[in-house]
Amino acid sequence: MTRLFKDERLGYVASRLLTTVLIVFGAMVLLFALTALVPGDPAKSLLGPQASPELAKRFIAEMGLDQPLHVRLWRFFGAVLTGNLGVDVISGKPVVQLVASVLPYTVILTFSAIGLSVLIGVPLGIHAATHRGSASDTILAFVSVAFIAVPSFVIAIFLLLIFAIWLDWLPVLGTSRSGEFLDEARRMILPTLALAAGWIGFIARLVRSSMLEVLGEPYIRTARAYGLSERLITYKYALKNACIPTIAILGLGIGRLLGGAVLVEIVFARPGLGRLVYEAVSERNFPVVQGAVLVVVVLFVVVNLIVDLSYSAIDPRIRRSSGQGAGA
Amino acid sequence: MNTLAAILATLRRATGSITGAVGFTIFVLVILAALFAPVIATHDPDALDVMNRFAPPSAAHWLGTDHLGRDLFSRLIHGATIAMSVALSAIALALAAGTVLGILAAYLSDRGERVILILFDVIAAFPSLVLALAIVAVFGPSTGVVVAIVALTMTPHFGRVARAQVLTLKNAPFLEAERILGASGARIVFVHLLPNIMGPLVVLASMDIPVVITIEAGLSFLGLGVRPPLASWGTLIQDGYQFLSDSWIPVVVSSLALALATLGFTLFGEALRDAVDPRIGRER
Amino acid sequence: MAEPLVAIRNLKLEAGTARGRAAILRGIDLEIGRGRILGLVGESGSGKSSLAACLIGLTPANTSAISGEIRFDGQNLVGLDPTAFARLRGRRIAMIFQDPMTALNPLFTIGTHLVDVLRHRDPGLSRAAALSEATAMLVKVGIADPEARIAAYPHQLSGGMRQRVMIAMALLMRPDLLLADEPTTALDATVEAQIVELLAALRREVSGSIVFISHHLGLVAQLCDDVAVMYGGTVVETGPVDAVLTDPRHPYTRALIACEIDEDDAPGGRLLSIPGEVPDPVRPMTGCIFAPRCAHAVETCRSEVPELRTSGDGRRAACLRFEELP
Amino acid sequence: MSITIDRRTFLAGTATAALTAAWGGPALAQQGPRDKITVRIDRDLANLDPAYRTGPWDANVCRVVYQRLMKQKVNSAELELDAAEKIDQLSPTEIGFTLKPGLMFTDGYGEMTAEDVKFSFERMGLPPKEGQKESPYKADWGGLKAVEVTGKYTGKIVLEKPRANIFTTVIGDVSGCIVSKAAVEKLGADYATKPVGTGPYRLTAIERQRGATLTRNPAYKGPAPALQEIAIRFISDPRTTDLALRSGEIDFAILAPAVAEPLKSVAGLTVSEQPSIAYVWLGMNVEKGPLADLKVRQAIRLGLDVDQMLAAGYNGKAPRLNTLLPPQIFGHWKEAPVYKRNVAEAKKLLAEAGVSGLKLKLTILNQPAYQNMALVARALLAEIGVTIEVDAQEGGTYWNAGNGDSGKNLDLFLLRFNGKHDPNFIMQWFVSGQTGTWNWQRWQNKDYDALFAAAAVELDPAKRGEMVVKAQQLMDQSAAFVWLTNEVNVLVHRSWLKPAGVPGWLDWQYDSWGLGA
Repeated sequence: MTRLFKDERLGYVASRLLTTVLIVFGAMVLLFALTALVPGDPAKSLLGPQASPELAKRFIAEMGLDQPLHVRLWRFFGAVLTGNLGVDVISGKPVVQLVASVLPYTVILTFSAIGLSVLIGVPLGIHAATHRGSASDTILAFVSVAFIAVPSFVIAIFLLLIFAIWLDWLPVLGTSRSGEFLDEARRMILPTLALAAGWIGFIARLVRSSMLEVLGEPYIRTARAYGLSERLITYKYALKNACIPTIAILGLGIGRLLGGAVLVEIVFARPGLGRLVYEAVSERNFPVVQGAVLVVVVLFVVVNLIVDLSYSAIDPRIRRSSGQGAGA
Repeated sequence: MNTLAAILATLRRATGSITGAVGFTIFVLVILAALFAPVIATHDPDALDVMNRFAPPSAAHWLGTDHLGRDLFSRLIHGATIAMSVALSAIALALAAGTVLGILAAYLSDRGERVILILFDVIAAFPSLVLALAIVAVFGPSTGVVVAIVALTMTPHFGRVARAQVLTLKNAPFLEAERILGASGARIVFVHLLPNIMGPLVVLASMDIPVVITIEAGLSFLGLGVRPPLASWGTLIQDGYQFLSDSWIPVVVSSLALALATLGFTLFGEALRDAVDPRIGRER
Repeated sequence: MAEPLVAIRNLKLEAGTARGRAAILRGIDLEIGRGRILGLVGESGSGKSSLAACLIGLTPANTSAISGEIRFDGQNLVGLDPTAFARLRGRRIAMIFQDPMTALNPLFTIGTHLVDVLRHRDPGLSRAAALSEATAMLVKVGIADPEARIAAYPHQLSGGMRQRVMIAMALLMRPDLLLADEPTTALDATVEAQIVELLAALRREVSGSIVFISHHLGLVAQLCDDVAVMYGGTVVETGPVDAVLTDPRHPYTRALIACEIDEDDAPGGRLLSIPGEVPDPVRPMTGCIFAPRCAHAVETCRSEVPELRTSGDGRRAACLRFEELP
Repeated sequence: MSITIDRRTFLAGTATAALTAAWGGPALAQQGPRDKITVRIDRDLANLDPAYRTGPWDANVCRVVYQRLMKQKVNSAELELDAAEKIDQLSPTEIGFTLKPGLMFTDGYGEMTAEDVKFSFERMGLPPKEGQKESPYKADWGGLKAVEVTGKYTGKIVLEKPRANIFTTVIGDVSGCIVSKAAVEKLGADYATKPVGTGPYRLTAIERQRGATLTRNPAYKGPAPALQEIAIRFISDPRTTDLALRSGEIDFAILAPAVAEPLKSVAGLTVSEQPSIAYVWLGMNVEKGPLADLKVRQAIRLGLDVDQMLAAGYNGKAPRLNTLLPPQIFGHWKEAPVYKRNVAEAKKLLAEAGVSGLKLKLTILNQPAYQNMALVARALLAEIGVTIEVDAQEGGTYWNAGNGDSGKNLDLFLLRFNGKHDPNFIMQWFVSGQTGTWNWQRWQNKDYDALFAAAAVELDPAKRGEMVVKAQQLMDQSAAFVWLTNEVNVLVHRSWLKPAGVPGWLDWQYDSWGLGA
């Protein structure tokens, strides 16, 4: 199919897009299959104690649960494509609205966690790579593995105990009552740290190893042979190359963070997609589970697509455009 | 025996560094605790003594007791059994499924390969804890569901590596020779392919153990994992956290146990990887 | 004769390897005359590139010991503090590398490479001025359409062009000493010829001396004033190119010339026609380093280390028996 | 989401906030009384339309946003007039009412009239019109024939047959909230989060998972409530709630005794225990295998030690319950037997029944109190030779466990139902017709059903009381129920805050909350 495109880059983008669409469709089928497998009577579990049989019957018809599977799958696809993720059986509101109201919280939390881990992890990794074998390098090696190994909910608990209770520096709850910006930002510190801790370690290690690899490359020797300062070599020449694997990892990172966010959101009583899914699971609120999980998947897949495509912004070797290559 | 010698040599290389040695020590301790929990534990982990709740550490209860007066040390030790059995069974499942799918992908037609790869991508598109929540929503929580979920989320990982390994081996001269000599497909797969791709996969599996332990602990922390009275480390942390105001010991000790185990497994797994082939599993 | 630009005395370099300490350079004595081009020839592993690395102060990470003396314009480079050495690099000493494919950073344009180098030499230079100087230099090294090339990334250029860029980079600095480490090895034959022609033509541009490392005697003969033949971490023979090549004194130099005639482009420069193995750097040297492979070796050759002795007008050779040999 | 920020201000803000935090941060907990408070609820507000409310958390907001014809007095289950000026029982099936004039709906929806009353009651109690969803609380209004409007402020509620609990559980409770007909018709589904009422508070903000804000309604005709603003925060995790109480971020919460106990030592917090009207019991499926034998059920009842179970489940803080109706409820059976554990007798009963090596599953909700009680029950029953497997299920699965055919597989289970101040309301789940729905015991007793039906229409309290007690005795004889507790609600709040609620503390009266000295 690449042949269809004269421009290789365009072909790459197109095939990535196609894969992304296929993945999202696959995820939809999987989600649909899951909810179609629900044991027991969905109406009873959703409508609660006072549900009369007539109500249950109408509910089933309303949800289209009396239709054959393929019809339901077809309808599900159609609905999702028109932006309809179904109706929350408890509040009667469209799932899209629910998801939209909590999505910003999760997005802000995950992205600030990613941002923080890059902000801290990258300098740590550079330091370790340029001071290879030093005491700080060894300490960092242990600390970063420890950060990676400890689950974020454990870190969340300890951050809460230390900073909110013992030291009383920061609030317990992850969102403010007023929605005032400064207060809101203050309340994000602990959740962000809890979520980012593992990634700080992860990125530090990744940057360290790719920096070490890059620093051994011939072009770095060239830069040295021309007397360029170590600073310029490290931060300009080597860092850009070392960034490529780091960026690749960030895409996957979003997925991990979205998962970790569930627990962090619960511990800090912060609104978010993860908590929405968790609570919907406890209530067996399937339309919400289905809709919210689908949004998480789409978010994840789209971020990965963007990450993949953004390599080309950094690495000119992918940014091939016709007519520029030339012979000697 | 040759393989044994090779394994021992790899182990020696892996434990050569400080981090590797520390990791290996923790690894052995956790495995021992998991295997011999009934012998090591000083009490029945489920024996209640409500009158003696939150007892401080003592000669009778090394780490004190929890909110129902159960012996914390014994519960932690038994927690290792649960963590390890969930981790090992999930990884074994994922390893088996991943290897089969990976080999299939490498040998199937283009279309078949694409289907399998897209399937991997679809599964990998769900953050594992989120997929776990969705599945628990349908089937309800139980140890079996936890194992199944973790196995499912790990399968693409093994599958991709297995496929890549097979692709590099597929046209190797010794396989060509076998094929020309008329060896059956099964013989090629079982005698030649599997032994050759297993090394990296096993290393990968060892690196995945801490990931599995973390997912299981997270689910149990949410009350969606292992069922009581079985005590997973995640459950112990949740219990300890809920009764934090009564005693800080349970939550701290059980968090430490979980953290130490995952730390040890991570260190050991990485040392093992570096000893076998530093390029495996770098993307994780 | 005027004081040489570089005078190397008893330079030894050791490196830690998995098999133990390896002697990479085993006591080099060599001089590089001002304004002259010295050809450094020898097989792979003879220590040519390590010698160049010592000269530019970029010895590999596994270097365990370095001793002796390298006098560069009166200043000893051995044991020089790294910042001082960094100041020399890119101002007075420059280097062109073997593989132009990997010697340029793939993520930066040609322009960035050249401008950064220029600004290191002259920190006050504006980017625009640096760019125009760089463009001018690209023209000099024979790159057509320099404005377009300067915005190009390395992968968009051919190997020959990249080597021209490397040469431009080196010339931009107007170094006193230019090290060229097999600059043509990675290129195909026609391009190689072009580059050698370019280097020959550019001699005038370089006010200083050039060390041209090659395993290819023909190129050395074409380009160089002097030659030093290396074997197993030692210099076995040195002198003016014409004299050494027409009348080699050391049996190794002779063998080398014989090979060159046999097969013009021995890949990797391995002298397959000389029986025996390249010396193992881990083994200590007890006699003449070449003795195990030398057809003329006698008992003393194996027990006595030969000095580099004067063997003619401006020539020296490290052979106990060069007077006796036919 | 109420905050919008771009990346730059966000980063700047984080940095500033980090500095502020390191420097000590602003004082979080204002020590003195405040007329703006924050209250924790443990489930998210979902629907504030009284007809579609999802639980007490929604209902408590409805109570103060809307008015009812009658409402409970402060800290009491007794009723007083609210929106009605006058209420008359015209006949056993007819109730006349006269509204106070000048009750204004918020947001400009005008004055409350008898039309609004008719609309509010009929939309819940009568079959829904085309395109409308049936109210899950339709049963509350069971037997409603119509509401007749007789004047601007007057009307008549007409029932098909007499109902003893029409005031306590319907007219005076949340299902009796009067909504604005115009607003409901205009807003449609949005009404769920934009309630329009005449009550003492207005809903001024609501956001999923964050909670809501109630602000004093200046147009309210009654006495102005003491608190200007009540922020309702949804925090599911009890530990987070505990920490937020300590840090001063919330001012009121109801917690389980085990979590609340240590808070007694925190300065500035008051912890008080209030018996609840939610009732918890261990039930047995009388159709399942050996459990069909009365002796086996009696043996299990004797094998358990309720006090010990309560010690594990509620730190021993919850009152023991010995019959269906808690003491606060009309019709409570005071003389109900208090069973003492008797291992010998239990073993004897099992032997008589010819049962040995009995293995049973105990199905519970996966929450700490039930898990702890279940584990104790498991240990206790092991001593009489009954092996218990505890099956802790998460909400969704658990609440389905008694449904239809899957209910036939239940053995033992722990259940907790919310009560109301009316015996019939509580008794309704145990009639034969509830088998396969909420009668998980599958216990079917004609006499009980008859007593239940008779009590529902009996307007003479003395006679009604007798029937209710008799029904409870039947339950006792079945030995299918081991009553455990009517729970305790532990209120934790700032000492200067004086919360108010209907006894049982399921129903909060935000409008009567006050500030102490």
